[in-house]
Amino acid sequence: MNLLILHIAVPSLTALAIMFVSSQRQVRTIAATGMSIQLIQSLVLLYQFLQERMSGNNAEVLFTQSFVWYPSLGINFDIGVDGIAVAMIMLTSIVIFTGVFASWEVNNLYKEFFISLIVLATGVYGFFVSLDLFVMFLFFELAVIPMYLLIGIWGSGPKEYAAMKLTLMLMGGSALLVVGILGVYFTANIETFNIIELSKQAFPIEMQRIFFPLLFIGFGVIGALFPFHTWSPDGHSSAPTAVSMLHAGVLMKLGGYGCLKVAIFLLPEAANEMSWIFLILTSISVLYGALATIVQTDLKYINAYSSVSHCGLVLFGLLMLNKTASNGAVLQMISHGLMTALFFALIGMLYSRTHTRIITQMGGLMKVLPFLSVCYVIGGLASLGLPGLSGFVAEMTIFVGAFQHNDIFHRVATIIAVSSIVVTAVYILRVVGMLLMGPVRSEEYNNFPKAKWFEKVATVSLIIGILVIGLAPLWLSTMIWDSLGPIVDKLVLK
Amino acid sequence: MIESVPLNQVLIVTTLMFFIGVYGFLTRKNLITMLISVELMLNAVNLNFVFFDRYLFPGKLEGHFFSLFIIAIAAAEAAVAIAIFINLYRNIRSINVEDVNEMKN
Amino acid sequence: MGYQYTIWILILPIVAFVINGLGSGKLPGKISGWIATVAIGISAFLSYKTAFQFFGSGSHEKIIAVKTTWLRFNEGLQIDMGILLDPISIMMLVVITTVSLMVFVYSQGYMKGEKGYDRYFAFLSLFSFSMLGLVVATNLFQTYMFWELVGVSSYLLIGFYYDKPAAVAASKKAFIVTRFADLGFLIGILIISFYTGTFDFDILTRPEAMTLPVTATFLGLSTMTWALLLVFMGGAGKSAMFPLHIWLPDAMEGPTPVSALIHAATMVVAGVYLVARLFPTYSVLAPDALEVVAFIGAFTTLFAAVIACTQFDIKRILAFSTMSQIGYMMLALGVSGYGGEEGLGYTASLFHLFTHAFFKALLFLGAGSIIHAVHTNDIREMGGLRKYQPITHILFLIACLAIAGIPPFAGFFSKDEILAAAFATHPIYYIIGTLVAGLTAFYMFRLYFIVFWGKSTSYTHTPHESPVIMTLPMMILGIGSVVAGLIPFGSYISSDGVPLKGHIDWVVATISVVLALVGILIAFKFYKTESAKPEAISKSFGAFYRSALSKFYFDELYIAITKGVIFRFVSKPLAWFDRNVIDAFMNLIAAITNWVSSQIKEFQSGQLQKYAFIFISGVIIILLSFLYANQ
Amino acid sequence: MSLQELLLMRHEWLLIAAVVALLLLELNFSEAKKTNVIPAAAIIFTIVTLIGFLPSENGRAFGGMFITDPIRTLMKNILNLGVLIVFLQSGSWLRTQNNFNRVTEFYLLIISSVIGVSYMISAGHLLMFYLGLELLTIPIAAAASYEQYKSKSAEAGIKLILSSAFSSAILLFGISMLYGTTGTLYFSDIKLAGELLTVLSFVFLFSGLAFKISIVPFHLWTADVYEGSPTSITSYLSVVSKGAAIFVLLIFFASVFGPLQEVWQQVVYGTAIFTMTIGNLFAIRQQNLKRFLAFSSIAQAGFILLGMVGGTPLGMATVIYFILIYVFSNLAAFGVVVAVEQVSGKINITDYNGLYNTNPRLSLTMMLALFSLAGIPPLAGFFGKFFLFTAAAESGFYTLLFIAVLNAVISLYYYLLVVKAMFINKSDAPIGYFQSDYSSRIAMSACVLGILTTGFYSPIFEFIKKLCLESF
Repeated sequence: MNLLILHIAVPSLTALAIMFVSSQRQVRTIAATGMSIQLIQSLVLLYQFLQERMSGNNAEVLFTQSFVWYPSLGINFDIGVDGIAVAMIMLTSIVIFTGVFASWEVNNLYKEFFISLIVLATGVYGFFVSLDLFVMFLFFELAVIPMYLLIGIWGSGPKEYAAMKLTLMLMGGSALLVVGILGVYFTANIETFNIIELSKQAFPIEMQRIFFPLLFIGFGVIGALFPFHTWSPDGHSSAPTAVSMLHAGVLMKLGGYGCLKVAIFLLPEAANEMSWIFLILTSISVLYGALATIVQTDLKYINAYSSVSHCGLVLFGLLMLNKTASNGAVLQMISHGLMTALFFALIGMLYSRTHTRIITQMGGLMKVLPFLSVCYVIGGLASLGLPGLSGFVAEMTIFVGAFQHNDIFHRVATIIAVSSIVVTAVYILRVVGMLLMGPVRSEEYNNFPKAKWFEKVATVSLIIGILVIGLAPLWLSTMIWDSLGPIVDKLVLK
Repeated sequence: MIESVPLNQVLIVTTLMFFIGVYGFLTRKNLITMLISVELMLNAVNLNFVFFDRYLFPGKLEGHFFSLFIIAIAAAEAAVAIAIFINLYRNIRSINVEDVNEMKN
Repeated sequence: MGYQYTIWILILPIVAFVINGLGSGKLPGKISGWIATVAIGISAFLSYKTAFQFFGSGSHEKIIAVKTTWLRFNEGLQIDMGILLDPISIMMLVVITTVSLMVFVYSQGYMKGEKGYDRYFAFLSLFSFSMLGLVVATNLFQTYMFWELVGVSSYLLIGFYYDKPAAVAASKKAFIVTRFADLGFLIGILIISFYTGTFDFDILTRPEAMTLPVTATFLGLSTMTWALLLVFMGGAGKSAMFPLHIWLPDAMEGPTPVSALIHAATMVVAGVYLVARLFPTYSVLAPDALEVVAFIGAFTTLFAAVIACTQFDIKRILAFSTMSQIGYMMLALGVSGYGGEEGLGYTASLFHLFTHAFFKALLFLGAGSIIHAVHTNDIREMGGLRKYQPITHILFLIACLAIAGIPPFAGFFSKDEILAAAFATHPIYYIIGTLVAGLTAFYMFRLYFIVFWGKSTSYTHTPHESPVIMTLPMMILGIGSVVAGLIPFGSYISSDGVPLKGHIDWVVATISVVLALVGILIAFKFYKTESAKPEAISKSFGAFYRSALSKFYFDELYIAITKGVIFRFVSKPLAWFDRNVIDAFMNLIAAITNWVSSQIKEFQSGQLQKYAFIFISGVIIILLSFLYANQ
Repeated sequence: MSLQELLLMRHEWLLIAAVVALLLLELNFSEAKKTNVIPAAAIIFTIVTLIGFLPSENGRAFGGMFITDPIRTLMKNILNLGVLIVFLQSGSWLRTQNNFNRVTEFYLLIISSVIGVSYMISAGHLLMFYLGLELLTIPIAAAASYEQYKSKSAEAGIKLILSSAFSSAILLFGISMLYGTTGTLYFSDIKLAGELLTVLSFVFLFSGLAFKISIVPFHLWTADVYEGSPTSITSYLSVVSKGAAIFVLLIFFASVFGPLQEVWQQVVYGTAIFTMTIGNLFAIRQQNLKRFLAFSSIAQAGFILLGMVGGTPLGMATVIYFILIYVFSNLAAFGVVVAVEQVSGKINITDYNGLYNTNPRLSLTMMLALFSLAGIPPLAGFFGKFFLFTAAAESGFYTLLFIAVLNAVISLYYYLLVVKAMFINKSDAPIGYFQSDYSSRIAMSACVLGILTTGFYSPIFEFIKKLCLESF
């Protein structure tokens, strides 16, 4: 059986299985088992993919399979992966795996919680494996909608408002996608939604000019494209731990992935022509997000705004429209996914002890919670781009790629983006300084339970991911590089 | 006799009649009167059918039959309507259309 | 015999880091200290072996001992991880491993019983690894990576006492300031790589590659000049050159051995090393940039020396002296030419780097020994320590003599070369340099006399000499401070790889030595015994003294810019803007929808006749629109 | 008239037979056992529905006044399915009526109306169409005021009968114009040219049908009538009556008004925008679930117009497909409303606060139904709506499509409000746990099954598409 189908089937079956059990113990055991299988399976996929590539299989996408679905509309259940998708699947598997452990102690409606969470993950997997625009879109929305319940029911703070805002804004984005996808479909007029087939079509530039912005903004909304990012701070701060992890870690990456694999891939000429508009927006969002982070006091807001900055960098890299920067953007997606998931996991764990997320009300956690604090520092260092951790690899690739443009506009944009690394350092160190260092804030802190085993599993898995990419990025970068060929080569102006 | 009245004048009459019905429907407050206004509109249509048959398609009877059906259905409609009016009257002791606004917005 | 074994110089410290880091809190007793020390000890041994092998071979050609691709950006650009062996990198290897080893040993005594002992050695090992990686880097990007790692180790070590707010603030400041400088470095790298298509030092510094067809200019200077200036900005940040120096004095919040290793001997000279590494490029492609280097170096050396005369914190005085000495090195690089006699400055700079590492590390370790004994940093609370700490006293004196440039101590030789090089090219810099030589002698002996002579303070705990494990490394460094100057440095290290015959310029030497002696004499007069003269003199300087005491208000300036401008006038408004304009706009859309919704509710009036009216109006409007359209 | 011709009217005969059978049955039940009519009716109508699905003859009867072809049979079957679900859901409500004698009335009225629906769909002649339309409306008006002691019910009846009389008068006026210009009432004979009078007649006729579909600005009766009528009637109105009118409009566009495509395209285009937007804007503010669903169904009608606007076979197919899904989704929602109203008498959204804690299955059903209406994957509504959008895009109406997708977002907002009430909001006095009767559970399960599987099982759409390609 095709491994990719299993990637959709296993989470679906896990969710289904959870429906039939009742105790919390059983629920989380099933969830953990299912997601562990998923993780192993993703590793196998990665191995097989690299194996195939090594044996000289240079097909654009591997492990393809096609099931006719709606023949009259040209909708097929086409699946297949390239290096980018494999990387994203790997990321998803790690994040959902750790997400399950991070929500080990969800007590309220745990069954529904895990089902929603896993349905969300199913949507994400489906999105990454499908090659058919319709199916992709289906999974995209499938991934978005459980967020409403997850935030609304299990969230905190102004959760209903946040959940509604998030859902509506993301759905607003997907509304644009509908128009864009249908526009592409009918402009190509070859009766298929298959991306690979569509990419071979030459779209008239007038049509591209209409549909490129729709697709790019549509995906950009979920990728926190300025100024459509405001769902993110509220949404993340209200969401329960695992949901923030999954959302910031994986779901936001759907945006970048979609921008690359749909908007830019299918409509290259318009991308060339219009990239400057979005470059301005993303350059703004990179620096703007970072600067706005400096003054936040809520840990989740800090992470949300820094995500705006980091995800801005993803789109920034993509919009540079060359292989190096795009490669960096994909790396940044993975890197940001891992580290932001780590952050949110840690924030959740700290919150469960301190019952506050306001950094000015905490301090000295390093003394009482050394394990979690060290993890936080590692996450922070990854976030500010320390070599040896994943953030560095990604950011540098983006910057080097961005610098390949030898004109003043791109230069200025690049320098604006690059300067975010200083601001990032400022806010990361500010948080680390206020939260972890300094004298222990309160006597009660000494009674905090130490990190529990499931918390360790969650954080350590993510840190391993960060380290692996940070220390040995070449295989990953090459894998992505090879897959970028068909996408970026089309961009070269004729 | 009939030929001396051109069709368009006849149509003007029926159209006027129709819109008088409309006007009545829009302005009369009594539900029964409103129903009568609808009958007026229907009769205008009936006349239309008959005149078209007579003037334009003398060999056909479709228009005539249509009129007959309309009359029959109007009767049925009126029966049901009046039954409901009675029911309403039992409930709110009024058949003024302006009182029929419990549900709005 | 190859050089593959040099990889172990790097691997051992990182292994020590991993073991100590993972085992943090679980390793028994002092084992972590020994693991780290043994690791760095073997590294040191291997470094010496490399040095003997390399210099013994007589060839000064660059050797790539190890090289592997780490990350590929595109067909041309890639980051390699590798080990580049050439005279300067081997010299640095020797310096770093030696000073590291001494500091590691010393720390076992100094840090005894401290909480976080294993964490300390983990971080130290990480630092050593990063620093070694930095110097052997084969390309700019590898340098940058280890550059960052060094910065982070420094951050971690300055903030070692993380429950002390001052330490936290200092570590943050150090990291952010250097990070800001690194921004320049990074952009510089990006520009260079764009125009040359490579990060490789091998290509970048090859003389035949130096006619790169870079014609682009920006604001009157060639792009390459800008790039190299930006690279220098990175170096200036790390080396605490004016105006990016503000982090270094604060960095003294870290444990003293850390200051000795990182903030005196090794990391802070990374900037010098970076410029030296790219020296051929600077020299040929961007002489203008070198002018800037020289100017900044000269200014800093004077600036820091003046401040050092006024400070009272023993470690801060040493910190400013470090800045001043690094300023010398920069100055020497800046005035140097490429090749032959003109390259004297280059040799002098690295020579000074080499000797400075010994005596400055010794000074810091001595300071640590003192602080260990008296539990204060303030020299006004010290005095008469020579009785209690005889060994420290002697060694400290040796170091002071060395830094003051008194023959035959190490500092004399290197400083003399610098001054000679400056004299040969830029007389004004020479004058500054000579002046600073006097100042240096003055403030070092001010320190020396106050601490070891001066009034005899009554201590709550009687100070006592440090244990052998601390004094032994100091002694070794002391020996280094005495003999390091005798090495014929020029025959090993020169700008173009051709041995440079070192000789002493007696005129220059005499003047500087005389000035130094004058400085010592004044210090002796003022501080040997307690006297009111210093106060009177400082009074006579008035505002100048006060501003020097306050380090010329640079901290305040930076605070004003960061807290005042960026925090208050950029970030806060931006955060507000995000919540109240952009987000509000999204909410406004929702609000408008709701408002419209409530405005139109009257259409659904419940009145049947109004419904019918709208019905018929609808019909008529549609009809009219067709009538209109058909006109 | 041969037997062959009579057999073409199989649906109608079956329905008439059902009416007769119910009447006979009722006669045989004693006063106390009148409620037995409820299961009997369910069984009878199940049989009717099932037989409807058997392969049938195609052709014309009565000289072309009556047409049966696969597509019309399909339409009827879809609507029959809806009626069956309505019947299954209405059992418990009927049992609470104080006069069991009137139980049969309910079925008779509805089945009569369905006969009207069938004739209207099969009509090949405007007279037949008119008869069907009136037969559809008049019994339902009576049924709307079924609850004789509720003034709201009477008000709903009045509003329905009077406004539908008014609208059918206007429609008739249009028909008369049509007759005047073409001289025939047979669909197949009518040959329209784009003269003003035909445009006039089209607009009148359109408004009459638009009234049934509740297209803005002919929709104003909808909310009031939906609110006042017994909920089972409301669900019938919102699904079957509306669906029938849409089908007929489809047929009209394809046959009679085919030559006027340019004209009706503009009308549909404009009204679609208004229908979606106004429906949504009103739905946002509703507290009463029935009114809420009324406005939501108006908005849905707007989306349905998207499928029609192109006038292509694909568009027609997507409309029919959407109606099928709409039947499941809307009836699932109404099923929950009926069940809850029956037990607690509560009908406001706030009353549903905390429903998930007490009645998880019901809440899940409601959620699936609403999500399906909102077009959330992987529920059927997603496919339905996406295909409607496809149809609009096929004809290049991207602006319209854009407005539609924005409206879809607004609609998601208010559907989520209900979901929020059930799942997120806390309540001090939630509706207690209860179990609805078998038939309505069967009905809801059927709906949920339909919601979950219709989209995935593509042959359904492919079949409809094929039929549409053959027929239009």
